[in-house]
Amino acid sequence: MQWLNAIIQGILLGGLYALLAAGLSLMFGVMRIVNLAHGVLAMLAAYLGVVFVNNLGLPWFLALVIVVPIMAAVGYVLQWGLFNRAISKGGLAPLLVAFGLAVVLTQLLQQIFSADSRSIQIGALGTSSIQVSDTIYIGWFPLMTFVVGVLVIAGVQVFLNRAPLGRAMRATSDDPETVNLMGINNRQVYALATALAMATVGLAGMFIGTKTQFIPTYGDLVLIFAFEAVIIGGLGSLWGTLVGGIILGVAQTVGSQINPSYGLLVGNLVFLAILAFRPQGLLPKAVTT
Amino acid sequence: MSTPTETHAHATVTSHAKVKRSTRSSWAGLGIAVPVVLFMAAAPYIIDRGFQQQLVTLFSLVVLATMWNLLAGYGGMVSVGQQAYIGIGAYGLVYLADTLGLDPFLAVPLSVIIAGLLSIPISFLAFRLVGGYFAIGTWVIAEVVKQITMQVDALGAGIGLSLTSLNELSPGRRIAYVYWLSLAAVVIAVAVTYFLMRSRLGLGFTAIRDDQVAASSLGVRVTHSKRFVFVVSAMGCALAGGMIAANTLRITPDSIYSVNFSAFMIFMVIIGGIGTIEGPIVGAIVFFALQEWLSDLGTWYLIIIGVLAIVITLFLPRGLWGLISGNGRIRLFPVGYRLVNPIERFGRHPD
Amino acid sequence: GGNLDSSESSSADGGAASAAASAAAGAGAATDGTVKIGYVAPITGPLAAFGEGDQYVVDQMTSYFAANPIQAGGKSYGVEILLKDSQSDPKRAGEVAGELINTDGVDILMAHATPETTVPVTQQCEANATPCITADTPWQPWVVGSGANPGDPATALKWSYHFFWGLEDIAAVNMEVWNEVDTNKKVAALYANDSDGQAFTDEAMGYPAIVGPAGYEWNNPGLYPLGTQDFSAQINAYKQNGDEILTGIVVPPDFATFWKQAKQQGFNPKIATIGKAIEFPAAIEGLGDLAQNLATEVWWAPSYPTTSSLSGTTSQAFADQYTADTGKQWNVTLGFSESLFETAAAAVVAAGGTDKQAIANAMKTMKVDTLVGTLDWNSGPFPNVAKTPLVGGQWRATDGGQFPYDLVIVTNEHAKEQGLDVPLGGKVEPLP
Amino acid sequence: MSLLEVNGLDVHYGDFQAIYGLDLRVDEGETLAVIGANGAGKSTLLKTIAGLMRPTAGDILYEGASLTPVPSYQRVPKGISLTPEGRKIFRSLTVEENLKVGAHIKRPGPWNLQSVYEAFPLVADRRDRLGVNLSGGEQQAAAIGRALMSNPRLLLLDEVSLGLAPVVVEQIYDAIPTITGNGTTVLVVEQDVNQALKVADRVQCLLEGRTVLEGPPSSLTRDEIAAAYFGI
Amino acid sequence: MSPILEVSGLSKRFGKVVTAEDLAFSVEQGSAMGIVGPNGAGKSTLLSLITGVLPADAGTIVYDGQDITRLSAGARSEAGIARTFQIPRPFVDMTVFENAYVGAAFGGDSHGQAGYDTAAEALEITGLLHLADVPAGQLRLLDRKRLELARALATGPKLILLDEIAGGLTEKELPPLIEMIKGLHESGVTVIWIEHIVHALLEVVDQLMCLAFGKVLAIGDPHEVMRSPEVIEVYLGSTFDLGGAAS
Ligand SMILES: Nc1ncnc2c1ncn2[C@@H]1O[C@H](COP(=O)(O)OP(=O)(O)OP(=O)(O)O)[C@@H](O)[C@H]1O
Ligand SMILES: Nc1ncnc2c1ncn2[C@@H]1O[C@H](COP(=O)(O)OP(=O)(O)OP(=O)(O)O)[C@@H](O)[C@H]1O
Ligand SMILES: [Mg+2]
Ligand SMILES: [Mg+2]
Repeated sequence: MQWLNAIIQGILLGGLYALLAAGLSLMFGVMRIVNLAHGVLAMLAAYLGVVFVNNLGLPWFLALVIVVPIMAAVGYVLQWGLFNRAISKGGLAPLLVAFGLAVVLTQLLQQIFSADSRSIQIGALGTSSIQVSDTIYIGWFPLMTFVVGVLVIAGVQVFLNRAPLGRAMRATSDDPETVNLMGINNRQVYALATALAMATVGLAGMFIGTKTQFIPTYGDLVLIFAFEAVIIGGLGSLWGTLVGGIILGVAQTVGSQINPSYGLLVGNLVFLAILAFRPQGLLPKAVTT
Repeated sequence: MSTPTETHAHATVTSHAKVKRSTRSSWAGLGIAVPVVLFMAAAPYIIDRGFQQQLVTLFSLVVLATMWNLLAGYGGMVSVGQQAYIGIGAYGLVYLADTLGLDPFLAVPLSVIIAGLLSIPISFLAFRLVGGYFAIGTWVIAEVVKQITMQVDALGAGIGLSLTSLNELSPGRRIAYVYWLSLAAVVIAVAVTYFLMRSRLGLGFTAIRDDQVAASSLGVRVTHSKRFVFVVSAMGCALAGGMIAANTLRITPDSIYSVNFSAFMIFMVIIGGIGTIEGPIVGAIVFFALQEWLSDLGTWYLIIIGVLAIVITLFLPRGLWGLISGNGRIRLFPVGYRLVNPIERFGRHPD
Repeated sequence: GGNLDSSESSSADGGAASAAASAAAGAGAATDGTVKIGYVAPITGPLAAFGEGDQYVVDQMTSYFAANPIQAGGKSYGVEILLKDSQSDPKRAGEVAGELINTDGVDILMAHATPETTVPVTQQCEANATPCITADTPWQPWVVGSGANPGDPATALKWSYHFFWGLEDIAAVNMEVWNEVDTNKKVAALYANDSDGQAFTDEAMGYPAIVGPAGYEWNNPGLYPLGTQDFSAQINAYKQNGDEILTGIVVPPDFATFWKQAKQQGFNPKIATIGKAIEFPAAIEGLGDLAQNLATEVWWAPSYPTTSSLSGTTSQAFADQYTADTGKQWNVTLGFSESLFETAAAAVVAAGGTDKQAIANAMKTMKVDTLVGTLDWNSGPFPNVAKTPLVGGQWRATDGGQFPYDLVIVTNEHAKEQGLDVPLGGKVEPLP
Repeated sequence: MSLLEVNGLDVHYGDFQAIYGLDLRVDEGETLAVIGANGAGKSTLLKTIAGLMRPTAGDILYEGASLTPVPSYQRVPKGISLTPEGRKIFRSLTVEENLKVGAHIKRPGPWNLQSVYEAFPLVADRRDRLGVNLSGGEQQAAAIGRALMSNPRLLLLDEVSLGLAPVVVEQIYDAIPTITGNGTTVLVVEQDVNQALKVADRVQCLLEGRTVLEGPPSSLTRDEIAAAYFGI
Repeated sequence: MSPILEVSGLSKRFGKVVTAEDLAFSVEQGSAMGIVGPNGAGKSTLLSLITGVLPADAGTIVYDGQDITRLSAGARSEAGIARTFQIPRPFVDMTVFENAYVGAAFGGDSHGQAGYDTAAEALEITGLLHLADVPAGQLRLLDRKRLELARALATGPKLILLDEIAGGLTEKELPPLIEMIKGLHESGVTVIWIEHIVHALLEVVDQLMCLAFGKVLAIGDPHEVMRSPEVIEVYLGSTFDLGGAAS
């Protein structure tokens, strides 16, 4: 039963990882940007959550509804102001700019909010749960996180596959110059893609910022988990990212169950094993499209 | 050391291609570098210890930047996980010297070799990924190395280790010895990079960087070459790790395996100019100076460095060395091949 | 000069420069020399909460010493304080410590806040023959980290002196808290795989060796890695064992993750004593309602009946001034930051000047009354260590005060044994 | 009024000038073939008309209005469509998705998925294949179909027959009268002079960025063209 | 004369798409073979199979008496098989000479002075010597194609595979290219050349193979193959006029 509980908690955790990873996967998929600032942007969203919920006293769900569009706007502006320029330089520029952004943003957050640990208040919902058996409890908040993670992944995937704008994003990803010849403004498409990615980061930041306490540098951890989920699942596939998140979550909880000090290590070893034996990930792009 | 020129002028002019590999600026560069290194070697007799320690920090930055550039600028592999080898080098030194009682100055090369050996199996994992994902893959691998280190009680688990075996030396000697070690490390790192890039391997790399498929179809062993450079770079980073441990005397897993090392390496190479031997050196010096001047500004210091890196990436893609050298016209370390007077040689202008 | 074997580092140039600086600073008083004090603290990075008050304390001290130079050996010394940021990174801490010693030529180096800062600074002092004063790290991890053996006085350090409490004190204080609540005496242990976790869970020296004989059952499922996102394994183990007491040293993010999950999973201990995670007011605010009655060891509090050996201010006045000047709630490190300067000044006085060897020698037998209590290096558990009194506290909602939660002192027996009578602010209450 | 009028166009790549004071005009419904040796500036001309490059001097008038301030993606809604040199098929999209992206701007007209498939069986057979896996010629055919999907008023074709099997070249040139029959104006760049002469109403020959010969095919002799080609 | 290349039973499929099915043919040492076929017939794929860029599903490739089916691309290159790409892929940041020297130093395994000589010679043959120190990125199309050839040549190949090297060249630019390939052929190198510009092909090759749907449709004397009705139907089209284009 303990093992079953570990697996259940791992799956729920996986939903959070998938949610964290969705934006990363999307930005790489569309713009080939490995957004090293992903984690700290999630922290930005979390701090916004603190401001709205803790400081201004807004209800949690209302804050969510405000933070997500703000993050989308941040994404839009970042893309126009920074990443579009970097992309036009080619080569390593986007990676490096993202890296610089990560460092700058982390320090700015610390300057503004100090290094004190914060957490977004959600009241009783944060600690209530459904008791399934003696050993198995399913927390409402983790469950909600999981459901949102799945919905976000599914929504973004369907959007990319079916919607004309989604298709335009994929085309832009292949050849940003040539889409202009189809009447598509590549910079605009990029900006919208980043806005969408940051909207998911907004969600992710709200959820992780509520689940735990954070400081500006907590973003590093977020980034690593997100990356592992993306790679375990397979590059460029959002469903893969979901599967990757769940596998990572389960590996960590089961690892902890073996010995608490193995949790993260087992997650990482699973990641390396995937790399060694199935480098294309579990659900690589070609299978899903 | 062989001279940087190989001018072939034997036999008849018409049957032999004359290839020149040095430039006037490279002779000037050699003319400057040799006295500078000799002068630097005498530094412990001239400058105070604090300055020596600072120079050791600077030298470790130069080695790191040079190695990151070797990997990314020449090998096209953007790694965010070189801290794995920095850590291995540092832990290797402290463990071999303090726990096993080896001479610290023997422990350094030994741990460099250990890092090189470990990097071989690691390369098989990392090479499964390309581009940005290679970057993060290496980062995760570094995290794993850290977590494994933290499981080993002999390495101090989560606490880390202190290097005490150097305390037997007087502070003046200890600092001077570490200084000389570091100076040697810089010379080795730069020289290895330079001669690698002048060799056939370097030629292959330049080709791989431009077009991997075409290179492999011409017989360049892409994976072999990359692995070779990966290992060399790991060894260089381990060397820097040893320098850092010898200089700061205390290592903890979170610190020595910190991803900040990668941040700094990237910043230095970008600021200086990627894909050149001079750039990382310039970048390391600038970065070091910035760190010295700005570190009292608290958080603002990293904000300024980060903004600077972004601006340079966007507006000065060849970095400061590109600016200094007139976009590559001055090359202190030339690696190219110039055909001397091709028209004269074959006596006609085709078509 | 760069002479390889000279025992002094930089020559007179450092002294001349700082004399000029202190002359400028020391408005009224004319001085015969300057004491250069280097101070390494985490101002930025993940540990920055510990260093939050440092700039404030340094400013206070700078103006204090400007008006009141140190009188030692018949001379008067101005004080120049060089505060350097460790960026929460041991490597950087070592680097700046080396610079402070060898470039800036400080006479005394100080550091505080976690082994990540104090140990590398100590290392540099030992290697560079410079007196060192550190605090805010339980003494065992500090001694072990610095390469000495707590059980063997012969391994004593030559240059470094530390003041803080130890594992035995926190265990004693925590047991005082536990004793006030009716439990089955089963203790759930939550520790990370870091310096503190390793030291506190050590079978021979740590908690198990202390609480076991006192009748408590110690249940440690294992050390978890920092950043763990799921604690269901631990929670399960605690529940299965029926633990009613929780204790641990945990960083804030991990504790918040754990504590929320514990509530979700139905683990409701009767009392919890937690180190690190709930030391600082901001982390408590982050926990919201979940913070009520969480207990922690209190290193120093405004209610300490102590006064500064320098300025004569009481702890209460010092804390009130801090809140008035910065708008921030007091925290446990403040008294220690101040006490470091008290100690440094006392050492210079005892040494009769700024000779490094003399200072180090003086520290060996020094005794000084500070804001954090009486520091006595003659009676420490290890030659380089002086212990400070420790009390137990619980966080309570303030019901509309300036700050939402207050750290209330609830046990003081152990401190009394240590020779300091800290008034109680309330009684131990079980968790809601 | 001409549909397209190029006046005194200069185009540079950095310091290098590729086009010198070029004048060119295409009337509605006309097919103009631009020929010339390698590096004559043909592709540069088309890229400039499509807006991928900015002229350094001169102007391009389309429907009488200047195109200079119009970014490339806004030229598509106006009816300008280019099949670029090198095909530029979207690699991770299927052939059908490539065509749909071509129709991102929905101008009314005869071209849709069905009619493109009918005109190009080569494309129809490979509708579910990913762009990356197409052979050279398949890409070329798909790229032409993609350009048609926006129902352009002015179709710019660069090196249409490059890499195509003779039988496909034939299909495509057979399709051009149908395309122009629907009212589309075609500006075609072609290295195969014979093909160009067959379909074009007018031929303009470039040499090193300047016009050296111009006129209807019937008025030009092979020798004239050969001379113009290499500036002999 | 003995065959330098013998292919038998060679098959390759991508999912449902068959690009090579039981292909069998041989190429004589020192001869020149042309390959034509409709788009998507599997011509480029065949080159990739021969050079080892793609692994074969089944069949054997014997080169110079040695079974190379399992050898890596690098090993095949070292054994003397060189290729050019349909779209030129120069090393843009290297000079023309360095480009050629890469071929000599790796594929040809001759470095130092011998390699310099080989590279310079390859540049001379392809008429690029005067551009030796120009960065390859600055070359125009024809010169890029020349460079493709020069690089391949510098590896000292016994067998050279050309993929649509004449594509995009105007009629007037073709003769020099054809002369170049002829020269190469005459110097003893075996040539396999894929081209849709059939008349250019016919000037050089002494054997022609037409592929369609991954199978050999016709192989043999070039003019006979061109006259075969199947080839006309699937490849040339009814109105194709050889004479006109070649004039
Ligand atoms: N991206 C570029 N950078 C620099 N010069 C270029 C670039 N593209 C083309 N050129 C140069 O501009 C001139 C015109 O090139 P353009 O591609 O327009 O010629 P073209 O007539 O289309 O030739 P082709 O038949 O080879 O396609 C050539 O000299 C060419 O070298
Ligand atoms: N990875 C793949 N997956 C599916 N189909 C593929 C793949 N690679 C190639 N193909 C298909 O195999 C066929 C053969 O391709 P190939 O490039 O060999 O053709 P080709 O004869 O060179 O044609 P062209 O003359 O147009 O260059 C094409 O129809 C192509 O779509
Ligand atoms: Mg062109
Ligand atoms: Mg082909």
